[in-house]
Amino acid sequence: MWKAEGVGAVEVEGLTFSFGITPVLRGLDLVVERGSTLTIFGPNGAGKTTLLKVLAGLLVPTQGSVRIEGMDAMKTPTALRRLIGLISHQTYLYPQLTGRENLEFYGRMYRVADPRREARSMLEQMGLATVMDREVNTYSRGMQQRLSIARALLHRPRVLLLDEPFTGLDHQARGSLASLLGTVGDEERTVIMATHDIDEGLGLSDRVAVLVRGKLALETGAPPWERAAFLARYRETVAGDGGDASSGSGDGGGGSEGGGGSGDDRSGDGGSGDGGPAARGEVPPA
Amino acid sequence: MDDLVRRRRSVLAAWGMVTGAIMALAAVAALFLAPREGEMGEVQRLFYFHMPCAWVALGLAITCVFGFSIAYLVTRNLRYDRIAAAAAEIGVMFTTITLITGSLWAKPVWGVYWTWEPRLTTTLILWFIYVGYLLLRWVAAPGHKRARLAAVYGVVGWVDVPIVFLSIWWWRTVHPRILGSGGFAIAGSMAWVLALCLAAFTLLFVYLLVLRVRILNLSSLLAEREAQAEDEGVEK
Amino acid sequence: MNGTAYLAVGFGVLWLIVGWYLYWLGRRLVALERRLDRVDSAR
Amino acid sequence: MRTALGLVWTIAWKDLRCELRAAGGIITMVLLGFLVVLVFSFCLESAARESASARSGILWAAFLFPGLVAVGRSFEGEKEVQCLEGLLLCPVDRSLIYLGKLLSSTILCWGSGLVVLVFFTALYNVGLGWEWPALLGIMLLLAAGLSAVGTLAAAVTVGVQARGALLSVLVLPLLVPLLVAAARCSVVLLGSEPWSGLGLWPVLMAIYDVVFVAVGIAIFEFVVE
Repeated sequence: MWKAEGVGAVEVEGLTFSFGITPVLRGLDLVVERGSTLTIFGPNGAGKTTLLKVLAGLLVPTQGSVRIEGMDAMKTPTALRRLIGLISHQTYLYPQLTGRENLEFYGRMYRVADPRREARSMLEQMGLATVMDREVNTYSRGMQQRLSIARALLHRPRVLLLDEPFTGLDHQARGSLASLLGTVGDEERTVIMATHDIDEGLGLSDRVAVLVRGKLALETGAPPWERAAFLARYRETVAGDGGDASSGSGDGGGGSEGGGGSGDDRSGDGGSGDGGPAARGEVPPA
Repeated sequence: MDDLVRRRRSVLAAWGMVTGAIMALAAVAALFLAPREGEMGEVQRLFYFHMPCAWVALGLAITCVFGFSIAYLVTRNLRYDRIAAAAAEIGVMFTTITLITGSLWAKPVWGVYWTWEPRLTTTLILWFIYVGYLLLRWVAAPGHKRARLAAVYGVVGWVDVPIVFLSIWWWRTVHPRILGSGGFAIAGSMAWVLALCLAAFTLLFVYLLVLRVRILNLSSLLAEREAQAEDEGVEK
Repeated sequence: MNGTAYLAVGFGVLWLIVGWYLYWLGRRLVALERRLDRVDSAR
Repeated sequence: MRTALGLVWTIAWKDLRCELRAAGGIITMVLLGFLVVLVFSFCLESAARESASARSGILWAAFLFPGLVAVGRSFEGEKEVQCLEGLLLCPVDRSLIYLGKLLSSTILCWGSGLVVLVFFTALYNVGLGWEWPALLGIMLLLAAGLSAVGTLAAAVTVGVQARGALLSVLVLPLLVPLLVAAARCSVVLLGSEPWSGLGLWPVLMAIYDVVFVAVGIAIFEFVVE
């Protein structure tokens, strides 16, 4: 495995993906440094989920290249999946199996050294030890989400992909996920998160990007960010013409695509999660 | 672009005219010039159409479906997927004609419309496989995913056909043969007519295939253009 | 029915199917080319 | 190699465990098989019911109905589709996923076929000599072939409308060689013919199974990609 200091853990070049004839990602470039956390905001339909699915190896790009930890996704897809953990709003859990069985199954699939012990310690960490022998279809939504986080972290992925991780989480899971994300930086774990949740998104990440219509329209440098200022710039990027967005990114936004978004019907309801968007501090609709 | 379309159009027209002329010639030869077969009489002339149709369906079309399915899976070029789809459609048509003409031939010769003869049965099963292929294409949404799934079915179906033939053939040899094989010796002049018919139907197949592929290509081009226009409208 | 009748029916069915298919192809082709021209000229 | 087999078994075992716990799934399948046996015997005169070919027809129809349902159950429903994605996330070769699904579905088909065969044996006074295990063997070959083709077709038709009927339409023509062979074998076994009548039919079934498992392994990657 080829590794070099300062090289991105995730490198995406000219990534294009289309469903049928509809292009979803249009020549997207992205470099995420090892150990950093990148948050991607964007209106619905911008291609966030598609991007994460391509990175996770679930979708094969139409064009362009994806390198993760120096490995080419086209050449070594199977070995590469070992490095990746995906948390999405889908739980990927088997409802008829117990929590413990689910984790042990995935542990075996990921060839974790001791699936039983790992599963148990994961369950304890996520506060599910008391319910681990109950079938998953008896779990509450929050418990399922916590178990799905445990599933994604079980094999200690080097790259963690999060698709709307805060949607549908109960309070406890939000807390544990946030603290988990807070500590992952030490472990050289790279995190890419797509979310509507602006407070969590801004608070947890080293870098922020905005995806509009299949391209990165705004990329900002290091924290801290003023929430109000970011919101204003986000609105500008999504709604206004993208040309202003790149010139407006004063704090060293690298690799921003000039031509960006336009306020079309795709930038629909920004906060389609549960709870009021305003109360939860989510990105408002453009 | 426009020039290219026009040139292709004239090539297509020329091909159509040549095919039509040869088809007419073949029809005349088969219906009037070929000698009357002694035992079966006039109905034997159906053979000159039945057999080339079977050749197109069981030989050419299915090989095209298989070959272009593989080509799609390797290159991921939707153009190949469209050729496979066109070949399957034409394959269904010619398989249907083969079955109908075969039955019409069997009735006066064997006394029944249908017999579980290996070739007949295999053709019928092939018809089901082709129709299944088209059905699959029909219900799935267009795009690379559909192309992939259809290609997979095309390959699997192709692998199945020889095994089907083998099994039916064995099956028939186990069962007592009630009906004769209905074969006949091909006289020299008959062979010429048959060769002419085979050539004519091969040309017809290629002509239909090119035409159908062209339609599929154009409709995907149109969809692309319309999406583009919509996109540009959005940008403005 | 004698052999000639079967022959006639078979020949008829063959050309009915092929002819119908050709007609259908031709109609679609013409319609498509027209629509393409319209989209192109609109641009 | 050993880890690969272990993974295949892990996937199959997980599927079987889910299937056993899913309410009513297997019971419905077996009942369907029973009903086919019952309904078809009403259609036959008592004399015809004695004939080996009528009986083998009933037996394989009663096997096929629940078998097709069982095959359709892999990758069915949104939950299952989701979990397929979960499986695809794992660092496991796609062909192993196919083999795992194939294994679980074969066991499921064969298991339900076994119960149907017991019912059939009781209703039709089938001799319980060596014919019985031989029938089971034929059933295993049939179950494996059905699963090999059916798992592919099930994966191909994921998320397609009117899936159940389409699945049968896609699978049954491909299964013709197996069905012909199985019917020939069962006519020999259920009638009073000597076993030499089996001839090469079981070999044909085995060849079919091997060919389609190989095709499935080679091509499954393209299906789920």
